[in-house]
Amino acid sequence: MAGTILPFGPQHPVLPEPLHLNLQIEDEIVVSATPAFGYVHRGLEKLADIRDFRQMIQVVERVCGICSMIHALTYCQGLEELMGIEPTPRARFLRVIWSELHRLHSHLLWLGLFADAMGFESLFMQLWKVRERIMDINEATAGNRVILSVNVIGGVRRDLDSGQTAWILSELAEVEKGFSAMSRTILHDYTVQKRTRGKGALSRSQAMELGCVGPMLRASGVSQDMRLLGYAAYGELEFAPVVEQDGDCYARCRVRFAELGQSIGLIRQAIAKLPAGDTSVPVKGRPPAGEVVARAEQPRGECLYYIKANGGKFLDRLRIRTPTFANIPALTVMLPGIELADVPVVLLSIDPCISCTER
Amino acid sequence: MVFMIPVVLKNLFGRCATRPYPQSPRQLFAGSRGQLINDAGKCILCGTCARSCPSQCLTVSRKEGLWQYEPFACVFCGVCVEACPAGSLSQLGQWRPAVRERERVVLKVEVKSEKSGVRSEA
Amino acid sequence: MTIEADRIDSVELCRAVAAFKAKGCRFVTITCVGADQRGAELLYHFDRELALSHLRLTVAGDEVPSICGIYSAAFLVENEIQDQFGLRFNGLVPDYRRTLFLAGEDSLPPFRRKSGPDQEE
Amino acid sequence: MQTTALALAVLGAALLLGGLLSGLDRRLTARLQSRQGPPFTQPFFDVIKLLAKERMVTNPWQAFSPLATLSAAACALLLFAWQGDLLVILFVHMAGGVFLVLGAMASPSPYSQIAGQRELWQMLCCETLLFVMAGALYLTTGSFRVSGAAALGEPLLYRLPLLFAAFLLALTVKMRKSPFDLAGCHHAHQELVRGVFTEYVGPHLGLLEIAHWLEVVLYLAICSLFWATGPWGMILLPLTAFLAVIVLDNVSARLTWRWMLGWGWGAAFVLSAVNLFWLKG
Repeated sequence: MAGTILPFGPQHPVLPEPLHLNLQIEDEIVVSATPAFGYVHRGLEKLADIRDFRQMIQVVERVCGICSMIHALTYCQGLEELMGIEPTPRARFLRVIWSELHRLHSHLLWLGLFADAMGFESLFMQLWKVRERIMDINEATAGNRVILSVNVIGGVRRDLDSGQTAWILSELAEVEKGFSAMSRTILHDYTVQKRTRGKGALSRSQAMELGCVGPMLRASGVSQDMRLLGYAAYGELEFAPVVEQDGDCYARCRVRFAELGQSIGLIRQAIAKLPAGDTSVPVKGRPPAGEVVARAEQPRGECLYYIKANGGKFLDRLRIRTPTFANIPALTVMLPGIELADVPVVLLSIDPCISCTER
Repeated sequence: MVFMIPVVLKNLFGRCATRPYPQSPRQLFAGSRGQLINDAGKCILCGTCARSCPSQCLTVSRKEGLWQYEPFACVFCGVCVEACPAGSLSQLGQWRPAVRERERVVLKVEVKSEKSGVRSEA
Repeated sequence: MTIEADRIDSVELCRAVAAFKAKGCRFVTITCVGADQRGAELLYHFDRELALSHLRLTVAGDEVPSICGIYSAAFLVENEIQDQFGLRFNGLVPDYRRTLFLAGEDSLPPFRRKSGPDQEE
Repeated sequence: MQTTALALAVLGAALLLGGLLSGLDRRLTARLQSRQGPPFTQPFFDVIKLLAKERMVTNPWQAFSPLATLSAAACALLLFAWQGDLLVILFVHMAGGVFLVLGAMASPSPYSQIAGQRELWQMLCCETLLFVMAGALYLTTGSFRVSGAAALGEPLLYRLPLLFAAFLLALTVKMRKSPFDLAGCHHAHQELVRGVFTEYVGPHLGLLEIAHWLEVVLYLAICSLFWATGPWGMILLPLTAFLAVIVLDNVSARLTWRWMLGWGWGAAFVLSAVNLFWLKG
């Protein structure tokens, strides 16, 4: 069929969120792809005009459900830098624990959606079943499954007692068992390999040029991970970025799968080293003034906050550059030339979060 | 393909991970941020909760003696509970059940008095 | 507290950005700090080995040169700034003409500040 | 009169069996995925609900094609029940498939049109295979008639084991299961949404669903020919094949039609050819 235009989305069963792609296809091969946005735009940056800088913590958590904790963390770290506040050591370790729990549940969610994009429904269900344990940990420790709302300026709102940390460790052992049982399917299954190997490949230089972040960049051989900046307590924990060389969907899958184990390792380290003390420092004095850029590693990659404050209750400018926003340009390069059947796989391989992109 | 066979067979003979939801709901964990309630006896109508609320779902009117709450605008962040100086706000260990009509909670508060009453309006 | 950034104007922009690319920097994003009738201030962020560098561009009016020719990935953020602040990027490909988030060119850019009495609201 | 009553009885039984098999499929798939799943009778409720909905078509072909597909499936089943000629049964059944494609192509939706093309590729693979199977039946029993398999005296599977393996691939395609749920799958979670069924709603979709039940029953009936020596073989072999396809669906990702044409059909062709040479040699 020559020159068919396939309107892919905004409502399409394989898309987790509304994104529209105009796919021009010939014989089921994509010739060109133009993305269109604006279906879930909520104007959250603009809300900084009418919500004060403390209330904005809860607002930025809602930029993205799946990485809500790390959005609030980045925002709070930015404000702490502006106001010259140092969070307590215990708070810094607790932030790592919740961040990594978020990364775990986000990656499990992604692996499930990825499996679903290639029609592997039982793998999808299985991974989400494993993910439920993480959601339980979130609910039991922070009070909610997805939007944890634990961050405040100067620390965290909740604490973990020794019973809870022991329980988290035992649950994590179960989670590890759960996803390890799937490792051979995800990494070595014939049908999975057929659908992911060599699809949507980006070379190292292409990934850099397109400004990719997070697992996308690491799958293309660039060892970059914002956690190496040492924010929260990452500077005191041992880990190395997971890097793959092929840059295709399979490599991205491998990176995220390996990061599951890495996150569990980081949580174990953080719990072992968890210092005693308060969970937050009291914040007094004037509202922040000045401008700052804060960065953190979300499950999807680097997240950048630009905060400009004028000493009043309301911020002058809040700019949120989410990881998916940085990864979308890569789609316009990866999609042309692939089969229609691979469009969902390549699309999902960037772990698209459209709510993040539009805010 | 063969790698997945033991996993699915284990599922077949094991317990299901799902449950029929409305018939058998799950107990929330202790400390879950559920339904927001105000103990009218303790409330001093200071309005701290309304000022701290990120979604602006609370209105406190000292003159009329009313504490008003819009559960459908609430994001259950629990900021108001922590901000409350009188300790009158708390979150129950259960979620608000689904309802057919939009509700608004209007609480009549008499400061320094034991009397109080709850009334709901559609 | 302010972030350290080289101040440049629109004439120098493309050369300065190309210099960052030549150094092997990753383009992070552009932040429009504010825009009104008199002009706008934009921050260009670049990353190299986890170290951020910034360019602070001050423009008069609402015309900005696009850097899409240097970093193609900039098209998304430049389109977003067009929508939000009502600036115009010259040489932007693809240009959504303020339809990325808004309804079209006649919609009011929500982030643009009012200044001057003739600004319509 | 008696023939009509008998025919209706056969169709009724096939409908009941088809619906229950669909229910079993959904339940078993759910259990393999650690879910509870719907009750066994759920497919009947679904179809009744669909049939009771408002009729909506964008063009007359969409109203006619489901009827034609359903009639063809019903005719093919009746011919089988009357121990007819396997070649005729396959031709009649294939006509139904052609109408399914026509109905999909009649809509301007690119989803349904692309799925129509994929359906044609699938037919090319499956039907060729089934005709080879009919040929093998002739070579073994000396007749194209279905009754020949029962008259053989020993299970056909002993003579045609490789062809049976190839037939299982065709059954996977017909049941619209991974790795071959290319032109339409059960849960509409595919790049082509629901493939050839995408543009159907209400009663027409209900008719296509019933036609799908009948087709699955027909394929399982053909499967039973491989062990036609007694009722136990005729029940257990198709049931095993049915369960095997459901397990396969749950342990593999969806592949592409290019893979199906190359590797899938290639494998089936080689298996059949080896089996035929072995049969003659």
